Amino acid sequence: MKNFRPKVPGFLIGIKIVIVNMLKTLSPFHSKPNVNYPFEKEKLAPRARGVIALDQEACTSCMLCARQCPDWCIYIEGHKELQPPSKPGGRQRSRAVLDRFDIDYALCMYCGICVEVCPFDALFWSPEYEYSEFNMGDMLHDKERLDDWLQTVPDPEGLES
Amino acid sequence: MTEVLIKVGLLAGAALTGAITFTIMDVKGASWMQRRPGPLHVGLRGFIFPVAEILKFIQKEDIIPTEVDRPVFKWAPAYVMVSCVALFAVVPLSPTLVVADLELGVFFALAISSLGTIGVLTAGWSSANKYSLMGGLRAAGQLIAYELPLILAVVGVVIQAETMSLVGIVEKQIEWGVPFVVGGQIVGFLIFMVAATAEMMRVPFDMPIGESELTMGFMTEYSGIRFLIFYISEYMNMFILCAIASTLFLGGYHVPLLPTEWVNFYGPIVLLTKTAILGFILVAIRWSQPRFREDQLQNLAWKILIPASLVNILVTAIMKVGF
Amino acid sequence: MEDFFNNIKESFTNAVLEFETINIKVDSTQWIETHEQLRDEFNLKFFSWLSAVDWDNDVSVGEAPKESVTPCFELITCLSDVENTNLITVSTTIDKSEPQIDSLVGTYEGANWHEREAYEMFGISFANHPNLEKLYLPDGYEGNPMLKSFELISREVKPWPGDVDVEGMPEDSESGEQVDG
Amino acid sequence: MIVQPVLVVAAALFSLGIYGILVRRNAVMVLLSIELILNSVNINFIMFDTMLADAMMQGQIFTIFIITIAAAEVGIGLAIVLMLFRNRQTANINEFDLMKW
Amino acid sequence: MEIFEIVTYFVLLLLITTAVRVVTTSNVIHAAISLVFTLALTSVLFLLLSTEFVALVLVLVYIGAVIVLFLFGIMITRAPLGKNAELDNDKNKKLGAAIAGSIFFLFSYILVNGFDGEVVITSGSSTELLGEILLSRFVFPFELVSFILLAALIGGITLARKDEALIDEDQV
Amino acid sequence: MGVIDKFGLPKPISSVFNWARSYSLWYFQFGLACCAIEVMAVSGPRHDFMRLGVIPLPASPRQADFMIVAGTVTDKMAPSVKRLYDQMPEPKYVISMGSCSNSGGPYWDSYSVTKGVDQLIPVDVYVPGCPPRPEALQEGIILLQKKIRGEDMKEKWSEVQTEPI
Amino acid sequence: MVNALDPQNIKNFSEASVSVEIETEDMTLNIGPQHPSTHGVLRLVAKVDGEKVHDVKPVLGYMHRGYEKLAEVRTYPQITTLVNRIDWVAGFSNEIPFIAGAERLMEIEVPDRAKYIRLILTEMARISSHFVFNGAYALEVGALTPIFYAMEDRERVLDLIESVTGGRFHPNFNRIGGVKPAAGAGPTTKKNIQDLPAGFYRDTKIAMQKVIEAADQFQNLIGGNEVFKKRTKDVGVLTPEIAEAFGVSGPILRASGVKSDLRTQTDYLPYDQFEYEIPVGENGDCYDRWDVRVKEMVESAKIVLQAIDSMPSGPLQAKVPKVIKVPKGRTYVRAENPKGEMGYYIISDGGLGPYRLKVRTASFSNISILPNLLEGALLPDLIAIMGSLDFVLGDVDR
Amino acid sequence: MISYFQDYVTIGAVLGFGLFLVVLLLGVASVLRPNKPYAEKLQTYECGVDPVGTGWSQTYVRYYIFGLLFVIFDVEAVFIFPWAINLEKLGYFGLIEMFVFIFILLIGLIYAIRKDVLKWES
Ligand code: SF4
Ligand code: SF4
Ligand code: SF4
Repeated sequence: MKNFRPKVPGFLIGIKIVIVNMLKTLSPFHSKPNVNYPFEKEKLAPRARGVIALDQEACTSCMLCARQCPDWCIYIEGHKELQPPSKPGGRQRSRAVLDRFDIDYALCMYCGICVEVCPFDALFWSPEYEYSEFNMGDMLHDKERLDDWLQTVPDPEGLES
Repeated sequence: MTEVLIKVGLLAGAALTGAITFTIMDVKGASWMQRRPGPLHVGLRGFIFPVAEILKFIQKEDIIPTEVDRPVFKWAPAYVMVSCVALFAVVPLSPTLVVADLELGVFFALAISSLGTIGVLTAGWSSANKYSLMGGLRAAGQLIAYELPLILAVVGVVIQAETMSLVGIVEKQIEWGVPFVVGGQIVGFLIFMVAATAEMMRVPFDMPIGESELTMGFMTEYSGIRFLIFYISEYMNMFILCAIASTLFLGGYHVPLLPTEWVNFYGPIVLLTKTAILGFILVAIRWSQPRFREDQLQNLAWKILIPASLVNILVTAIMKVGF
Repeated sequence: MEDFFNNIKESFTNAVLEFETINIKVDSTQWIETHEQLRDEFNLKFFSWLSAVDWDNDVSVGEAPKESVTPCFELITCLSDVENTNLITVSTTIDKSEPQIDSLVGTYEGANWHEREAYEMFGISFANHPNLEKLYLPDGYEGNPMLKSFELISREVKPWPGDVDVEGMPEDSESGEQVDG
Repeated sequence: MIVQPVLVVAAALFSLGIYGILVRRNAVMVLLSIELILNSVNINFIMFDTMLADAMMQGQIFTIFIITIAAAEVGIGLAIVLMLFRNRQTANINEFDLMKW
Repeated sequence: MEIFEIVTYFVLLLLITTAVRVVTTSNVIHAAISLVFTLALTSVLFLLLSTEFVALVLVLVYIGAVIVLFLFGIMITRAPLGKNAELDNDKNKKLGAAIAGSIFFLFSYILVNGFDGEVVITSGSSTELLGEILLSRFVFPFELVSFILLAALIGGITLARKDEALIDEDQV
Repeated sequence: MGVIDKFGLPKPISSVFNWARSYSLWYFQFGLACCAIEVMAVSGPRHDFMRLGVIPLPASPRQADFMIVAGTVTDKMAPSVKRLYDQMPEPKYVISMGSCSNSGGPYWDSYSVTKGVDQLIPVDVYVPGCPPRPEALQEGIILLQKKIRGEDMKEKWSEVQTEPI
Repeated sequence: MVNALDPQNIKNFSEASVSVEIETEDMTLNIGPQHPSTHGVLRLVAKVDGEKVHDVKPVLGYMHRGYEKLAEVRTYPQITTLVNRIDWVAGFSNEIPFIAGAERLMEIEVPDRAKYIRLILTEMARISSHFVFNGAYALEVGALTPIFYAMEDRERVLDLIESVTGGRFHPNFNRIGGVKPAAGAGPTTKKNIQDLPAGFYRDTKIAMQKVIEAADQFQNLIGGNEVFKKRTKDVGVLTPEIAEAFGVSGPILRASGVKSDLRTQTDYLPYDQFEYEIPVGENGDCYDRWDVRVKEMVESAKIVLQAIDSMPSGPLQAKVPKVIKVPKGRTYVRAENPKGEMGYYIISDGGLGPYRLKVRTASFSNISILPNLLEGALLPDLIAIMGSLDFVLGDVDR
Repeated sequence: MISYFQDYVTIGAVLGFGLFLVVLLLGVASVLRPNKPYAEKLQTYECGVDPVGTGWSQTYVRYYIFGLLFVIFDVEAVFIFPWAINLEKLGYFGLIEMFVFIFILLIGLIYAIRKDVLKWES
């Protein structure tokens, strides 16, 4: 009878677990998992794929992203313009100007292919997510709106070696 | 007559507050047990959410499907609600603060509480829905199976108290100095609580509603206000059964050592505290247990609880007569 | 794998091992017998899947095969052995005009749903199947979606946004075998 | 408490029960009508008990026994109906040709 | 007591109405529910007659148990939802009404002529006394009841059970 | 009875009712695809949409107030979605969650996927994402609550919906 | 005396007399497509008599999205992102066999570090999938709380996956020849981040410790519960023979006592470097299926911990052409997914996308035994059995 | 009014209150709620598909047996209560009586259990 331990019925252990968890939730000394959303926000990983931001300046309307997109949800229109030479006496350069750059977020599958294939670093992921809409049409972000997202793109984080 | 009205008014307040308090306790308690804050934004740190619920349900459309048996379908919730409310009449908050101290108090309570079965069964049947029908049958089968242990568990108390009046029972416990649960009715108390949980159709005895099996059981077709009536009655039932259990077994409005002269003052508080504690235990059980299977449930009732309560009666009787 | 392949090779001379997958090509008349033999002699009791391929030079979406093929259905099953790592695929070809073959349900019960799927997607009918019905698509759906001739309407009606060319692209960035990485 | 109206009502219940037994075709309904009859008997017993102020409470005790027996009767009665239903797929008494059965 | 009488008449009236519904409604479940009301009102009548224990027994046993049994029975015998034209035996209707009517008049005549008077209720009848009498003077019927119940239980189970139970019974 | 449809309610009272409706949103347990897992995550401890008054109790449409179309609506499922929506009692709301239910999403060219649930039922709030982050869904819910609080009961009630879209 | 309970006698008797058990016009009960316990939109048409289930017919297709057709019109990188969504509770592990197949056809050797990262994330996906199972299964047998604990701990794992891949459960992280985190972060730098984020090792260790604790909590909260045991023990027993004939794989097969685990049997990832056990059940009942998964969670956590400790350094990408064209050939690659064997049969024609891609999913085969398991069960058992198969509709219907 | 009636009048009032509560809720709701029925809305719910067969068909005989058992034991309880409050007076005689009574009914329960009517899988 040395190591006699009465066997506690399993259902009592269950009750104990829930009550302990309740006390943990109520106690101010325990960390809580909750995030009270509209008032406090979770810090998202910088890599999180929330929304795509467009750097209008960098985009050359090369169409690569629109072609690789599996959902065909990037719409680009542009035309070419002659630019004055950057330094006097230099060659006149032609430059593509974006007329339209729309991403249809109602269709986008957030795969990141467009960001990845862009050869000019014009597209970025930003961990923003607050763009729910009442109307379907508003889900199509035009280039101004996409450009606004650029402000929210986080700085790169450190890496593990 | 005015006295009657005052009492009924008080009771109305008690019934609704009790039900609402238990709703809050259940939802908030569950949230905390699940490491969540629970309703929060509705106001007052979320504690007034039942108000929003009730106001919301009042504005909901009340759908009466074409297939149903209209009169039966419409009035089934009323049976459940009325049988719950009537139970409130006999519970004494203190020796004087009792709506009706019937000589047959316990017996009345048991008789009335069996009325709800009809409401549930007809609700399930008249909905013309398979889930409802199965839920209704399960509910009825369960309610009747656990009605018996409930009745038989009370008999032990009646034997000890030699009366069926609830005030009389509490007085007897005061006379004894200890509640009956200590004075030999521990088995009876456990049986009563198990049976009461089953009567409330709460986990682990919630097959009639069995969300993951029968969607909402016998309430599947009910919407809007009629659903609310079922919903409130569930909590009222929980409140009142806990109150009856604390009266019968835990000494009611009195705790040992407190002076009996003051019982009219502290009585209600004591009773409500006991009720709340029992309610909290039920909440903890609800959120930690899986549910039984229908046959296991019936086996528990017929093979364990009923024989056990019969034995309990006989033992109590022998003690009573023999000593 | 190698040992097993050699074993198989003894019974099925035309077995090939490419890309770590053993394939046996059998005649469609041998379909059931082959499977029974594999199950009983080689202990391949685990029925992994059954499917079909529509070989056709005419495709309405996607890429056409590079080299011309004879139009036919190729039926493939995959069997394996749970305890060891042996895995084998068995394939047969059936004619497109009259796509019919014996059902495997008697040999491997698990083939039931797979055959229904093939029936629905390709229109191949399986003789002696207990319950050859549609599996996935709603009642009243016409056509066999997996046929190469089946059109994807959305792709037809929606213009490809990549089609609009911005005139005068600054660079030709799609330059062959550029290495990434 | 006036005695006569109660007794008349009891008589009315009784005859309604008889009517039900004669007219209803569904076996369960016949049982329901029997309950009405028993109920009218109960009313009579209790009425007389109160009226006579019997010290032995025979009226009440009889009523309790009647209720008890009625419960047993319903149990058996319904079981028979179920058994007939099982064989005939109907609860309609006209179709219970007992001689043949 | 004026109000008391009004209440009594009211209860009696309702009692008759619901009882009539029991035998006339064309829906089985409605009939059962009407019977619930008939019984509930009977129980109220018993309360008015001061026999509270019997009144509560009526509620507990009849409404709480027997009606539930009825509902089960009705559901098992496939009561159709809604009206059921098949429910009544039309050709018996007139005959039945005649017989029932004559019984009613006969009984009422006898009862009304035979009994008269007024009862004044002064207090509820004592349950304690009832119990004492039941268990002393009526001991024999009391024990007999248990046998009847046992018989009913076994009989009911045997009848409602499927056949293995039946053969079992036959051969034991 | 149609009292509200005709006469409406005075502003203060109706705003109380609007408040009640916005904080007692019973969510119809109805998941379709991957997004449904995110709905589960939102009900989990970290995000807990019960804070917002969303109660994930009813499994039957009869008690539900709003429905989150969370995931791919296939052509086979579409009639069911429509029917379940129909069976919900007024006033009811719909949140379309994720690209799939917004417009077909990754399966926009598939032969068996409905391109957008708004072809079947009226949608109140569209939540973008594939899957939308739990927070994004919460934002959708908050938008819905705002919308409900700004509603006029008379208008909402008399939106005749005998034949939704 | 004749034995009355002899079935023969009963039969004779019932033939002799007309009476049989009440002729049951079986009730046809639709469970699904919208039903809280069908994990989405499976529909079961059950013939029930009272509570007893006589016959079950699963109706699939409510989540059929035509993967195999879509794969024919997409390129390899586009398919990678699409296949995430097959088994959506373990998105990452869907990519592995597909990528492995393409790599095999292209004969590319993946760098070690990439393999390790793949392995870690696969195991994390397995853990998160089992968390969902645990919670959902408890919910199905009526315990309402465990799912919240599961969700809490699962969030932690998902955070880790997200911090590496950028997606919570649709990572699109594998590339042919290695792995590649979501590009992004900072307009100021060249954007292709190529490695694990700082602090990943530390966080992973904490999270895995939590997983082990959580598994322990589940064992106490659910596994030890008498009611749960009553509900699941000896319910829905599956024998290995039936399982094999139907192609049932994964934890369900292991619960039936077959020690079959593709992680050790094939070499799609370097599992042979680690020490772990393969939990195997005895009876093949619902309880074993539950138990095996809980234990597997712990083993996965152990594998991750070991992998973190022995993580090699080096590049994450092998050299691959910019435009991916897979040479002609065909291969079948399978992997051990949380639900069982998942495989892709790729027939390549040398183009940008496969000529034909057959997706073999575990759940499809796993639930095809449902009618077998359910014969004669009670209705609550139906739910318990269905839940214990842990299927995901996307994995069934594709 | 004698106290006996007083009590029951109160109980009646309480029952009336319960009914009043129900009617009140229903009444208020009927004024406030929208009411827009149409055919699909009023269709029986069946997990989102067309209802198959009739919803109220056959049920288990088993429930009937439970009902029967319940009725019998309920009746027993009716006899136990008057006994219980009189136990002191009745003494050993009452005890034995009740023993016999309960014993006989227990036989019934044991019979039911032995006959496996409580078992579900057959
Ligand atoms: S993330 Fe994918 S789907 Fe969305 S726009 Fe970019 S490529 Fe298209
Ligand atoms: S790939 Fe980059 S540069 Fe080219 S169009 Fe897209 S965003 Fe602009
Ligand atoms: S939107 Fe994306 S995550 Fe949501 S269901 Fe569709 S594919 Fe899944």
